[in-house]
Amino acid sequence: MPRSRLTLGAVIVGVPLVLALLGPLFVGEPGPRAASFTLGGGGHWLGTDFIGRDVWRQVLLGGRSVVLVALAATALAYVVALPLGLIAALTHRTWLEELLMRPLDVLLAVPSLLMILLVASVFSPGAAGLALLVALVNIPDAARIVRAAAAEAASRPAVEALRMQGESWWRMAVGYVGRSVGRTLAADAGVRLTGVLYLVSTAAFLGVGVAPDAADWAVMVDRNRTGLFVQPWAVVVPALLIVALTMGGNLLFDAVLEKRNRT
Amino acid sequence: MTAVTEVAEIKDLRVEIESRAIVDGVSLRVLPGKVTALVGASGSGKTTTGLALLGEYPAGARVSGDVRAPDGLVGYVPQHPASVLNPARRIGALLGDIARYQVRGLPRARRREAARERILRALSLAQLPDPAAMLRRYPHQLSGGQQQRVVLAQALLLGARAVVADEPTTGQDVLTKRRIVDQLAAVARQGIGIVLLSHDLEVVRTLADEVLVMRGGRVVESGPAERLWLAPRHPWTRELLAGQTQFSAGAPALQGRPRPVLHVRGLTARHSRTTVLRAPELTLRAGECLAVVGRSGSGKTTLGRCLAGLHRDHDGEILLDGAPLPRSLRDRTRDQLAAVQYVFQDAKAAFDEHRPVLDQVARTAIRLRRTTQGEAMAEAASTLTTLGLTDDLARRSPHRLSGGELQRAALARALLARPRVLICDEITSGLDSVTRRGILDTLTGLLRDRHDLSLVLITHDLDTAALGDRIAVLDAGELVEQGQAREVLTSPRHPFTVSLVETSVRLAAGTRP
Amino acid sequence: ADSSGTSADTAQADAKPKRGGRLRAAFAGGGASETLDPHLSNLFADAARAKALFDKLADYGPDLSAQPRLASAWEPNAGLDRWKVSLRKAEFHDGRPVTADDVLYSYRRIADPEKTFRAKASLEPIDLKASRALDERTVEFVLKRPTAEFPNVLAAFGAYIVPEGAEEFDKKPVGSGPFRFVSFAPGKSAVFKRNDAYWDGAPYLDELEFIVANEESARVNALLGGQLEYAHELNPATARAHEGKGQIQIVRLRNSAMQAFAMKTDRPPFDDKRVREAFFLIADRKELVDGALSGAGEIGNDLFGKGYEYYAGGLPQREQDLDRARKLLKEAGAEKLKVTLDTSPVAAGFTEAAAIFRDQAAKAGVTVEIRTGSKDSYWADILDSGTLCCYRSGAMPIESHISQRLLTDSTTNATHWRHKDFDALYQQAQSTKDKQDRAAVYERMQRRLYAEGGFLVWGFADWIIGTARGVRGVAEKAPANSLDWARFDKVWLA
Amino acid sequence: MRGLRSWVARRLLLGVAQTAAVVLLVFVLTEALPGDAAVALAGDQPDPERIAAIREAMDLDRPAHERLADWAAGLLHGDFGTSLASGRPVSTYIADGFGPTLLLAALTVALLVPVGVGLGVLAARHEGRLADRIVSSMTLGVYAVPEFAFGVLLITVFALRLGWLPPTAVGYGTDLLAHPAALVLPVLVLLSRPVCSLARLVRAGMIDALASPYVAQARRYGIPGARIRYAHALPNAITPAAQQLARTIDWLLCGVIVVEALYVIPGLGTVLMNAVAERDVPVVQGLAVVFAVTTVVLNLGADLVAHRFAPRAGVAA
Ligand SMILES: Nc1ncnc2c1ncn2[C@@H]1O[C@H](COP(=O)(O)OP(=O)(O)OP(=O)(O)O)[C@@H](O)[C@H]1O
Ligand SMILES: Nc1ncnc2c1ncn2[C@@H]1O[C@H](COP(=O)(O)OP(=O)(O)OP(=O)(O)O)[C@@H](O)[C@H]1O
Ligand SMILES: [Mg+2]
Ligand SMILES: [Mg+2]
Repeated sequence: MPRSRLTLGAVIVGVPLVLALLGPLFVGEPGPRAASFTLGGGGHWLGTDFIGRDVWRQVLLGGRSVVLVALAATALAYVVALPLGLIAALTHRTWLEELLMRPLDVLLAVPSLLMILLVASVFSPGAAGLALLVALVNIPDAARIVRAAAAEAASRPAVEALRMQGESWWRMAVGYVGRSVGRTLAADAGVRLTGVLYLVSTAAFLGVGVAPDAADWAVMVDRNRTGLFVQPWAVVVPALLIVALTMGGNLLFDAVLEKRNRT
Repeated sequence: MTAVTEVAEIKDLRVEIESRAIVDGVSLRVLPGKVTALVGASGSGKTTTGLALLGEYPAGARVSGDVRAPDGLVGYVPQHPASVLNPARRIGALLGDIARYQVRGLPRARRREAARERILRALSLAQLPDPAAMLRRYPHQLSGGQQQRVVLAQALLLGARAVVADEPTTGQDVLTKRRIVDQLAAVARQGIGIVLLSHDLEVVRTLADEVLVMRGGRVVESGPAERLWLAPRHPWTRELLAGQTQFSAGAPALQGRPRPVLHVRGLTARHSRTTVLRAPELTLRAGECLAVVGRSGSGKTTLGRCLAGLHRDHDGEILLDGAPLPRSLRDRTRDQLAAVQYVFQDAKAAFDEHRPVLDQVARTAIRLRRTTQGEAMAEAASTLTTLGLTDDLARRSPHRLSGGELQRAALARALLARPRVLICDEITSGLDSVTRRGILDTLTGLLRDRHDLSLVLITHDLDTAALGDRIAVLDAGELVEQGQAREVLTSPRHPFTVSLVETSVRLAAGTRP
Repeated sequence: ADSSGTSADTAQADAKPKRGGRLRAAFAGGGASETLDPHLSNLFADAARAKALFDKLADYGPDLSAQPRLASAWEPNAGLDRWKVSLRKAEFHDGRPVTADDVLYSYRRIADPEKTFRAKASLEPIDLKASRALDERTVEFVLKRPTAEFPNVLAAFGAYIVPEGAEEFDKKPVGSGPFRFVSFAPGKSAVFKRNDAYWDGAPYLDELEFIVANEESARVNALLGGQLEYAHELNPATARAHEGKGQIQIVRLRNSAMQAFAMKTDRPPFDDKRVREAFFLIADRKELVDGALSGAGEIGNDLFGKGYEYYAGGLPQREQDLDRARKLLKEAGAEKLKVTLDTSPVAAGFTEAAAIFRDQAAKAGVTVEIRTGSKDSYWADILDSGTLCCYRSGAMPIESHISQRLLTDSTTNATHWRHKDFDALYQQAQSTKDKQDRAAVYERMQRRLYAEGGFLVWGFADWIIGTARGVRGVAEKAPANSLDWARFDKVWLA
Repeated sequence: MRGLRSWVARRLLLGVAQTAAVVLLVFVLTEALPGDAAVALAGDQPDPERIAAIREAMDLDRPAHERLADWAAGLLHGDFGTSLASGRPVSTYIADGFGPTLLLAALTVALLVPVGVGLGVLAARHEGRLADRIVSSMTLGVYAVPEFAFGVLLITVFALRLGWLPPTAVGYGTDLLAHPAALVLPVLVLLSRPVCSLARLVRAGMIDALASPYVAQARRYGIPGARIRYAHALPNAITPAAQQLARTIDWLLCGVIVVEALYVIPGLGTVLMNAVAERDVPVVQGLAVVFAVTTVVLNLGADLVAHRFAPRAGVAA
C-alpha cells in the first residue's frame, strides 16, 4: 500500500519538480510580445499572460524560484521553530519557556501580511531576504505547534530514562520527542509549505522579493487573475502545478512516514 | 460431565512470529466461577495466550488452532496497566464510560447517581482508598499500584463473564494483594471465569482451581492446583515451586560500619501541594542493600525518584559522599548521574518504542562512561545475556518483548553505568520465581564483587526485602521504621510493620479463603 | 446637455428617458475615513458623490474645455485679470438661493491658509480679498495676473459651491446638486434621493446609492449578480470578457488617463536631449498599449491631452526606430546605458508597462532596471528622486497640465522641466485674449515638448465602466473627472 | 504546571507586556514606512508645500516619540485617539469593523470545528483506505488553491451561473445578519483552508492515538466507536490542532483581507489595509492593540486546552 502511494506521490510531485528544475534549460529566446490575455494561437499554445508573454514559457521559467524560495522559507522556519519548540517543551524552567515562547506571541499578534508589508517596505529585501521574512512570520506559528505536540512526549518516562543515561539534548529532542511527534509535524509542514508559497506570491504583489512580473508560478496565479475569464490557462496551469507540487510532496511524505512507522 | 459449559476455550493454539513459535500447542478451558491460572517463566507465553482469549495477537503473527473467545465483553487487566489508562482523562471519566452502559436501563434521572455509585463500589472493591478523591485524578497522578487497581476496578465494573488478569498483583503490597486476592475469589464466586496470568505462586495457589505451567510457549504440566502443589510431575514445575522462599535469610549484618554513600536529611516531597513523603533521616552505606517496603501509594517510588533526581519538587538534602546532589538530574554531572541510577517501575513506558533495546541499553555506557560504540554494544549484550536475555531478544524493539524481559533490559541499562547507588523500583515484580531468583542472585553477586555498589531495593514483597541488609518501612508517606533486616522482619516495632509481616506470613501459608 | 451624445444605447425603443428607480453604483473608495465634505474630495468616489450633491461654477466638457454650470456666463476685462461671473437661478436643498456670497464663502474656505483643501492650488490665481459680490447673482473675481483660461479655475477639481457658513458635511450636507442627502456610512455606502428642484432638470432616478467596493472583481461580480447597476473602473480583461455578451454593458471612456514615462530632464542621462529623443524612439507604443493596457486605449504621441482643446494633433505620430535610437545614444556617448525605472502597483498597468519597456530598451542596448516602490508614497517619491519613472495623469485641460507640471515654479514638476522661455510662452498664452492666437502659442509649446520634453507619453487608457443592461444615459465621451463622467442626473433605468 | 490560576494570571500580565511590545513594533514599522499620512493624502498631487501644510495640520511635525507617548497616555484612559485622515475617533473605526469580522469569524469557527475535526477523525479511522485517501488528497488539493481563486470559483458557480446565492454582500453594510444568504460564500471560502489544515493535524494525531493501548482497552470494553474516537482518542490528538485553531481564529479576527475585499464586507481587514495605505498611524495602532489582545487571549486559551488535554505535560525533572 505505501509503495503504491510512494509511486503516486513521486509521479505527482515529479511533474512540477522536473518542470521547475529543468524548465529553465529548455526555454528559447523570448518571442515577440503579443496582446495580453490571448487564448492560444500565434505559437502560444497556452496563450499569453497579463502583459502578452507566452504562458508556456513563463511556466517553464517560473518554477525554480517558487520551489527554491518556498522550500527555503519552510525549511528555515522549521530550522528555527523546531529547536525553539523542543527546548520549550523539554525545559522545566518556566522562565526559559516563557522567554522563548512569549516574544513569538508578539510576532504572532501582527497579522502576517501586515508584517510582510511593513518589514518589506522598510528594508526592501531581495529573494533571499524574502525567504527569510516569510520564514520569520511562520516561526511563531510553527514553534507553538511543535511545542504543543512535543510537550506530552517530553514528559514521558522514556525521556526521564534518557536523561538518566545522560543522553544529549539533541538525541532526546530529535531522536525521541521529535520522532514521536513526527506525523503531526509532517502534517503541519505540508500545509505550511503551501501557505508559504502563496505568502511569497502575495509579497511579490506587494513589491517584495520577486519582481511583480517575474516568471514565478505563484506570482503568475496572482497577477493573471484579472484575466481569469478571458485566459484561464495563465492561472490554471501554474495553480495546478503548485497543487501538484504540494499534494505530491505531502503524499510522498505521508508514505515515507508510514513506511518508517511500520518497521 | 457436569452441566457447566465453558465460557471460553483454546485448543491447540500456536502463535508464530517470524517462523518462531512463541506459543505452541496450548489448550485451555475457562469455566464459569473457576480460576484458571497460567504460570511460567518470564517470556514463556502467558501474556500471548491471555491475549488470544481476547482475540488479539501480536502484529504479523501467524495463528493456528481453535480459539473460542467468550461471547460478550471480557475484562482485561494488562501487565502494564499504565498504558491502558488514557492520560487525558480523569479516573472518573474512564470508569464513567463503562458505568454508563450498565445503567442504561434505569430512568434517565437516576442514571447519573447509579453510575457514580457503581464506580465508587468498583473502586473500593479494587481496594483503592478514598475512591471519591480518586475520581478527580489523572492517571499520572497515581502510584503504580494504584493505576493497576484502577484497571482492575474497570474490569470489575464491566461485569463481564470472563476476566483475563495479567499479573494483577505485581505492584501491590502484601496487605493490598491479599484483599485483591479475596476480591478475585469473590468475583469467581459470582460465576465469572477468571484467567490469571501470574508468576506469583502464592496468589496462584490461593486462587487457582486449575493451573497450567508454561515454558517456552508450551504447557509442560497442568492440573488442579492442589495436585500440582502436592505432587508436581514435571521437573520444571518443581523448580518453579521451589523458587518460593520465606523471607528466611536476611543477609548477615555488614562488618564494621562502612562510610555512608548516600545520606538523606529532612526530605519532604510534594505532588503539587500535597506532601506525599517525609523522610527525616536515611543513610545508605557502601556495599549495603537497603530495602524500602511499604504499601502501594506510600511514597516508595517518590523516594526513589527524589534520590535519582527525577522528582524535583522536594525539600531537604541528598548528599553523595558528603557533597550535596543537585535536586534535578539535569544539573547533575555525568559522574553524578552514573553514580546514582534508577530502574523504572514501569519498564515499558521507560523505553523508546522505536529503537532496539540493545542500542538503548548500550547508550548508557557511551554517554556516562565514554566508551566506544563497539565496546558499549558488547558490554550491553553480555550484561543482557547474564540477565537471561538472548541476543535475538535484545535486538528487538521494546514492544516485542514480554513484560519480564523488558524489566530485565531496564536493569541492564542502569547497570551499564556502573552505578555506586542503584535504585531498583519493583524490578522483580514482573518476574517468575525462577527468574526472580536469578536476578536477585545477580544483584547480590554484584554487591559482593563490587564493593562500591550500594542497592536501594524498592519492593512490596517482603521476600525480596529480606535480601536487604537493612529495611526502611514507609507508611502513607512517613518513614515509620528502619533497621537491620533481620530485626525488622522478626521483631517489627511499628504497628504497621507488624501487620505487614503478619499478612505476609499468612498469605504465604496458603490458607484458602 | 442631452444633445451631447449621452445615450449609451442606440436602441430606439429605449430612447425616451423614464423616471423612477434606484441605481446602485460601486466605486473603489477610501475606507472608513471617507467624508462628504466636497472640498476634501480626493478619490473618484468622493468626486462622484460630491458631484451628486453639489455643483461647481463650471465643469469640463468632453474636450476638457470649461462649460458653464452654476455660472451662466463669464466676462473678462481687457487685461484678462478681472472676471465678472453671473450665476444662474438655482437653489440649495434647503430652499435658499445660490448667491454670490455662497460662492465667495466656498472659495475662501477652500483657500483657507490653515487648511489643506485640494483645490487650494487651483484657486491660487484669484485674489479673494479683492474679489467681491457685485449683486446677489454676480461675482467679480480679481486675479493676481492675467489668466485667459480662468474658466478652468472655476471648473477645478473640488471647487464646489457650498452654502455660506457650512462646515459640517457628514451629518446632513446641503448642496445645490441634482440629489439630496439621505444617509451616509463612511467606507460603505451613501444614499441620495432626487432633487426635484434641480436647476438643470430633475434627475430621472428616484434614488442613488454609492457603494464602496475596492476589489475590481467584487464590483464585476456584484454587477453580474444584479446587486449593482453601475460599476466604476473595470479591468480591460474584464471588459473583454463581458463586452458584447449581453449580460452587462461596457462603456469605455476614451482618452481618460495619460500613460507615460517621465524622464528627469535636469540630471544624467536625461539632461541630454538626444538621450530623451532616443527613449522616445525606443518605445513601441502599440506593444505597450496591447500589453500593459490589454489593448484598452490608444497610443500616445509624447504629448498630453489627445483630443482635448488645443491639442497639437498635427504632429506626426512617433514610431519605434531602434537604429536611430542607438545612433542618438552613441552620439550622446551613452552606449551601454543603464537606467533605473521606478514603478509601483499604484496604478493599473504600471508594473506591466515597466516590464515591457525594459524588454524594448534591451533591444536598443539600454539596460533598464526596474525598481518597485511603495504604492502609498509613490507620487511623492518620484517627484524628486530617480531619473525615470512610470507616470500617469487623469484628464485635465492642457493648460492645467502645463501650469501644474511644466513651469519653473510648478509644484509637481516630475520631469524637472524648467525653462524660462517656456514659462514666458505660457504667460503669453494666458494673456492672449483671442482663442485662435492662444491656440498657436500652445502649439509652439507642444512642439517643443514633442521634440525634447521629459514625458514619453505612450498611451491613453480607456476608463472602463460596466452597467446593468437596463441602464441608459451613461455618457460615452466623457473622460474621467469631466462633467459627464459619473453623472447620474441624466441616467435612467429602462 | 502548578497553580493554574497563578499561571493564568502571570500569562495575562505577560500579555500586557506583549501588547505593549506589539504596539511599539507596529508603531516603529509604520513610522519607518516610506511616506506618511500627509504624503498618502496628497496622492498624485504631491505638492511639497501642501504636504508640509497637511503635516502641520496633522501634528505630524512633532517628534514620533511624543506622538506615541500622547497616544499611549490616552490609551490608559481608554481613548484610542483620533484618526489622522478623518479626525473621527479610532474607536468608531474598530467598532464598525468588528461587527462583520466577528460575525464571519463566529460562523466560520462554528462550522470549522465540527467539519475539520470530523474529516480528520474520519480519515484517521480509515487510515490508508479509500476514505482517507479521498479526505487527505482533497484537503491538500483544496489547501493549495489560493483563496481568491476559490472565492471567484464559488461566485461564478453558485452566484452567477446557478443564481442560488448573492455574489457579494455589496450594499448590505454592516447589517449582514439580515442577509444570511450573502454570508454563505464568504464563510465557505474562509473555511476552505483552515478546514484542511485542521483536518490534517487532527488526522495525524488521531492515527497515533487510535493505535494506543488505551484505545484498544476502550474497544475491548465495548465503548461505542464514536465515543472512543471523540472522547478517548481525540483529546490526545487535539493539542496541536488547538494551537492551529487559535491561529485560525486569530487570523479570522485580525482581518481576512482577501475575503472582505472579494465579497465587499467592511470588516477589520479592510479597515487595517486602508489605514496602512493612508498611514493613519493612530488607527493602525488602535488595531494593533485589538489584535494583540486577541492573540494573547487566544494563545492563552490554546495553552489551557493543551494543559487540559495533556495533563501530564509538565516535565517532572
Ligand atoms: N503526579 C501526582 N500528583 C498527585 N499525586 C501523586 C502524583 N503521583 C503520585 N501521587 C500520589 O503520591 C503517593 C505516593 O506515590 P508513589 O508513586 O511514590 O507510591 P509507591 O509507594 O511507589 O506506590 P506503588 O507501590 O503503588 O508504586 C500516592 O498516594 C499517589 O497517589
Ligand atoms: N510482538 C512480538 N513480536 C515478537 N516476539 C514477541 C512479541 N510479543 C512477545 N514476543 C515474545 O514472545 C514471548 C512470549 O511473550 P509473552 O509476553 O507472552 O510472555 P509472558 O509469559 O507474558 O512473559 P512475562 O512474564 O515476562 O510477561 C517472549 O519471548 C517475547 O519476547
Ligand atoms: Mg506477560
Ligand atoms: Mg511505585
